[in-house]
Amino acid sequence: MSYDLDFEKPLAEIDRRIGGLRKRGDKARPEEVAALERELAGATADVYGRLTPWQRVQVARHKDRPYTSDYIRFLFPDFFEMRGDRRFGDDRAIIGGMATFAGRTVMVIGHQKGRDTKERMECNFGMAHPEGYRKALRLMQHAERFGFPVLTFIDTPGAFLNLAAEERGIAEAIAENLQVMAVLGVPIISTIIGEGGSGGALGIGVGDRILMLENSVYTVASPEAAASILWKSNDYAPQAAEAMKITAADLLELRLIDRIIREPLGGAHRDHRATAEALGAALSEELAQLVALPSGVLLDHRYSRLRAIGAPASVAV
Amino acid sequence: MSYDLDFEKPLAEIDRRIGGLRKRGDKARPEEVAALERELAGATADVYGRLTPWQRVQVARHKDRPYTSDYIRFLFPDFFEMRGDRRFGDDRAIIGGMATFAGRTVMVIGHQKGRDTKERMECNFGMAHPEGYRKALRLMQHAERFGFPVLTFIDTPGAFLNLAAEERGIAEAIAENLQVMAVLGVPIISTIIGEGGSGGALGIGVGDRILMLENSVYTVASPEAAASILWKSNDYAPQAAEAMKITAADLLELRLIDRIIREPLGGAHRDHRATAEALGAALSEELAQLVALPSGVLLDHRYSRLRAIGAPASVAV
Amino acid sequence: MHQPETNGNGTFNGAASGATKLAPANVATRCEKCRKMLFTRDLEKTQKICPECGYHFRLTAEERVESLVDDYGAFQWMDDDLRSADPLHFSSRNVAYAEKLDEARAKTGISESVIAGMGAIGTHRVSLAVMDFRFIGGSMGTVAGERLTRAIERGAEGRCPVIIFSASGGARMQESLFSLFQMAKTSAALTRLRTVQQPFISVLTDPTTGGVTASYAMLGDVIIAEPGALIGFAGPIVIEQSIHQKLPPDTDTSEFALAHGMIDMIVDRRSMKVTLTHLLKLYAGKR
Amino acid sequence: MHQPETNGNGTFNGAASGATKLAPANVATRCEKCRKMLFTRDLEKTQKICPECGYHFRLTAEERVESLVDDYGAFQWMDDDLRSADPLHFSSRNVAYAEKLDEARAKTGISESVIAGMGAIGTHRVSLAVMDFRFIGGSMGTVAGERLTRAIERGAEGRCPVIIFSASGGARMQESLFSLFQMAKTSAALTRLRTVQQPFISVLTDPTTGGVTASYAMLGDVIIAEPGALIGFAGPIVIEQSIHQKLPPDTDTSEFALAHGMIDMIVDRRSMKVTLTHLLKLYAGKR
Ligand SMILES: [Zn+2]
Ligand SMILES: [Zn+2]
Repeated sequence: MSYDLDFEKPLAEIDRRIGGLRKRGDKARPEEVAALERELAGATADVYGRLTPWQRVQVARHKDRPYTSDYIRFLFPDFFEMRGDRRFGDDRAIIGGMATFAGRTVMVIGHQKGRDTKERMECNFGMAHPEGYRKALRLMQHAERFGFPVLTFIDTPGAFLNLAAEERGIAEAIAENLQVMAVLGVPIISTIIGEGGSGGALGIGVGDRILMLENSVYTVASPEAAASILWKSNDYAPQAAEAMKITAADLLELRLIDRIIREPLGGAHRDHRATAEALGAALSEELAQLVALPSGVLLDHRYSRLRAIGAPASVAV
Repeated sequence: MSYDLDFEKPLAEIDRRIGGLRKRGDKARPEEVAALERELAGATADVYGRLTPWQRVQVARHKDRPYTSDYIRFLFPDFFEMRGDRRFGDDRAIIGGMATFAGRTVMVIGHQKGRDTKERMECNFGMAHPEGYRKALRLMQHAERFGFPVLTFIDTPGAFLNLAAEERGIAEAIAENLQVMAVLGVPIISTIIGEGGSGGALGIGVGDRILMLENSVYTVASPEAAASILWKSNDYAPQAAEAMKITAADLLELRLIDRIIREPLGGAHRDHRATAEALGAALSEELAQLVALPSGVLLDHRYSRLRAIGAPASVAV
Repeated sequence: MHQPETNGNGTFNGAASGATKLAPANVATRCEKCRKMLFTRDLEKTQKICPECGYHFRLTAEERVESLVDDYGAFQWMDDDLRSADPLHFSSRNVAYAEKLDEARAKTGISESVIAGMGAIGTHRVSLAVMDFRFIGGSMGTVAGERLTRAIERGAEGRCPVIIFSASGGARMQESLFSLFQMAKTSAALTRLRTVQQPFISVLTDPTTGGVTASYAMLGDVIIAEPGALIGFAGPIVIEQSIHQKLPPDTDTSEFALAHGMIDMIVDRRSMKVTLTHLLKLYAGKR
Repeated sequence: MHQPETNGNGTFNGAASGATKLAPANVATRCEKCRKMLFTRDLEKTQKICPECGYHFRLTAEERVESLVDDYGAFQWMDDDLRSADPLHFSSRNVAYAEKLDEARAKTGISESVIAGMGAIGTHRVSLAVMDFRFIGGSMGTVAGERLTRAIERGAEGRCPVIIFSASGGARMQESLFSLFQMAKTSAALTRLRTVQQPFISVLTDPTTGGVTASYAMLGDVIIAEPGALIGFAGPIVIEQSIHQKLPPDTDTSEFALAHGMIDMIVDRRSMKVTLTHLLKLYAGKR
């Protein structure tokens, strides 16, 4: 796997040197390779240890980052995909279905960006139409009917913005999900695995627990969009990313999320399996806590949590 | 109002003579006019007293027959129309909304065929698309939430059969209504006011009471379609209409409906107001009985009624 | 015992018990799709799927049951005693409906367009009902409606999943409004199943149209279709006649239904049992 | 008391109490739609509707309340003490968000983008909340979200209908994810109202876009819009930029929303009070 992000240039350089040594085959001195590999690991830890928010946006959007389908492959081997909203279509930007996880049946729902060009087109780069949110709604209501916990995986630049989406009520579709998820009678755990883009993310993101992968981001508007409005130019996206507090660490500190899942050295895209295992372990722990709660308590907690978000200050008037 | 149905020719002839007399103005002898009018009334009572099923189909489809909008005008003067399925569109072939009736708020939902050419096009001749049934579903669920009884008015040749309807799931839309209506927690009274055409009628037709106007018909398939399949020719539509037992009288005898509402002399189209008043009186009576039932009893009765339809015979095997 | 009318001399997929209507093993059939000539003995090996193009020939209801259950001999047939009361004393073209029913029974060896019972699929006990298109076009009248309703009720009462394989042209005209109202009855019955957290798995096979699609068949918790099946409310021929509109060739197929979000999955018949077993295992999972 | 920042010297529709920001009576304004020059005194008479073409100028939140309630003086303002805690200590281009809030308060005379309270419409007691687009684009941050939530809760607790007039560009970026989550919070609050059989009447005015449409505003039991209002998730300009697609001129208007089944009715402002009264009467009807 190459190092192709801007801030990875020093890593790419070391990697190139390792590659050069390896090409020499038997003539390469193993100590030399090992030393360079240690250097690369150290440099990677260093670079990734102090990523700026804008750099994390690049990692969160990395073309090799694990997607929902990758987590399904590693964590839900008996996944049974359920398709369609029973109304209009089957949106490939949101996939979902039943699977066994930690000894019980769960409902898995997540955005899917698509890996190669063909899949990206099919999935519309993870930007869902109304029918995607309505499929998710159907699956969540199905899960409620059968008592299956819901695990959602969020990875979208946002809901799709085109005429067709407006015509079929993208706003209504997201709104209805927010309302239904607020009182859905089964545990819901939402994990931001890459980009948590605005209403399109929230549309499957109301949960009893909100987890974030270490290098994922969660935004009310993309840094580029925020920059163009508040800084009057896209060029200020790094500043916007900084000011908006979009990283997992910031959001945990602000108590808007519950837990951060550490990624392998150099980011989730360097080791899908290890990332999935870490995520799986976290989900398993959180799920065990939630299924132990009586349904009434679960829903009271969920409501209180939503109710308490962003309590304003009171002034004398 | 003219007499333009085939079997009304004798009536048309008398009517023409009355018209002729009247044209003479003051020169017309009042006794002569009165005598002819008595003759017309007698002949009308005679003709309408022994309509064949196929003739009733003609009356049920009469272009001047009162439509849902006419009943709304007479029976629900404070009707508040609610539009749209919140998903795709606002189907004008099914209209609905809240209104005050018999001292309480009710939800009114009905097919609308359209009177003039423009309205007929808008309403698609009363043939609804999936969004019409989904609007009806939304309104019924709204009624349930607020405890408003539901009154439906059925008048459709059937659900619309085109590519768009199939694409958006006309079958699913009707099916979901059948399921939801079976357990909707408020009284439902369905009245066939004209044509009860197959699944398109049933899609808003599951109720605690099923009423029919005297000259309305309720069919599993149009007589023409049934004739073309079972008699191998449309020409046998009168025979099919006869064999299929589609009239209010037949269906009451078969205990598939609960009540017949008598129409004014010469059919509902001759006096919209009187028809509406008769219908209103019947609805008011039935509603008073239903609202007196505890919700559990209401739903048990509704289920038992559905469950009992068409019990087959048992044979020794 | 089930199916007194069955002549019992057919064979299917090598099983000894029988009620199927395949032609003798050395007779050839033309594939509806690729037009190749195929030998019955070859079709038997593939569960009546064309080895050349994958076309799924229609199965009889009994072939279907046999292809699914763990032990066909142990399958408990239910409600086989039900017969239409012919509530309208219907006849058309001087042929009584009662005669048509006799004919259909003789032709198919089964007693109505739906047969049903209790059995095991992948060790999971299920209430299973299957339609047979050969029986008056798989039409749903009072007997079909009652058998389907009872199959659903067995699921609700016995707390087990319900699986229905549909193959139907729609409501049976000879029972008129009694048939139409079976749509409401079967859909209502499903509400009882929902209260016990047991699934209804609806499988649509060629063809599934009309009143059946507009009722229980589209209300599956999961809806599966066989490849290439005709699925729709009206069906393309009716639509073309009704609105004089030429339709794209795949209109109202399984693939069309999947693309338009109406079904969850298209499953090759040879994978049907393993797919259902997979689903049954998931629904049986800890809550 | 309400609105300490209000300068109190405006007039609206002849009422004595004031907080409105109309230009002096003899000043002219150009109609956004028909481009005619109109005198403020004429607009006052028509509730800011162009007498030439019916264009609905935007109302301030206080003008809106005044146009609806039976007795403006008796309207009980609520939650006016709430202020953003500026949880991110946000600033952009060296301007602190806190300063922007001060500016907006000074400019509009109200304390946030939503004002709310309890009053009577056609003698029906209601919980009313109104957005003001002048206040940072009517954006929904923590204060707006909290005031809307409390307005909904007052309906649930006091068992009265809730009416919200929206006018918003969406979530407030300066409060970032706190703003986004107000969508979930307001939508969740509405579930409490549902349990007491009280309606939420959502009225969309120009413009209602972004996070507001994708949450409570589209969850009305009845949804009404003023004519010609911009209504949509993204809005046509964003869509055109995003997908380089030229849109039909009426995209994302009230009329577009009605045609696509998203709202129940378009109501001229001059009929708004009578329409709401009609609805309130129906919801108050015997169950
Ligand atoms: Zn073939
Ligand atoms: Zn103007």
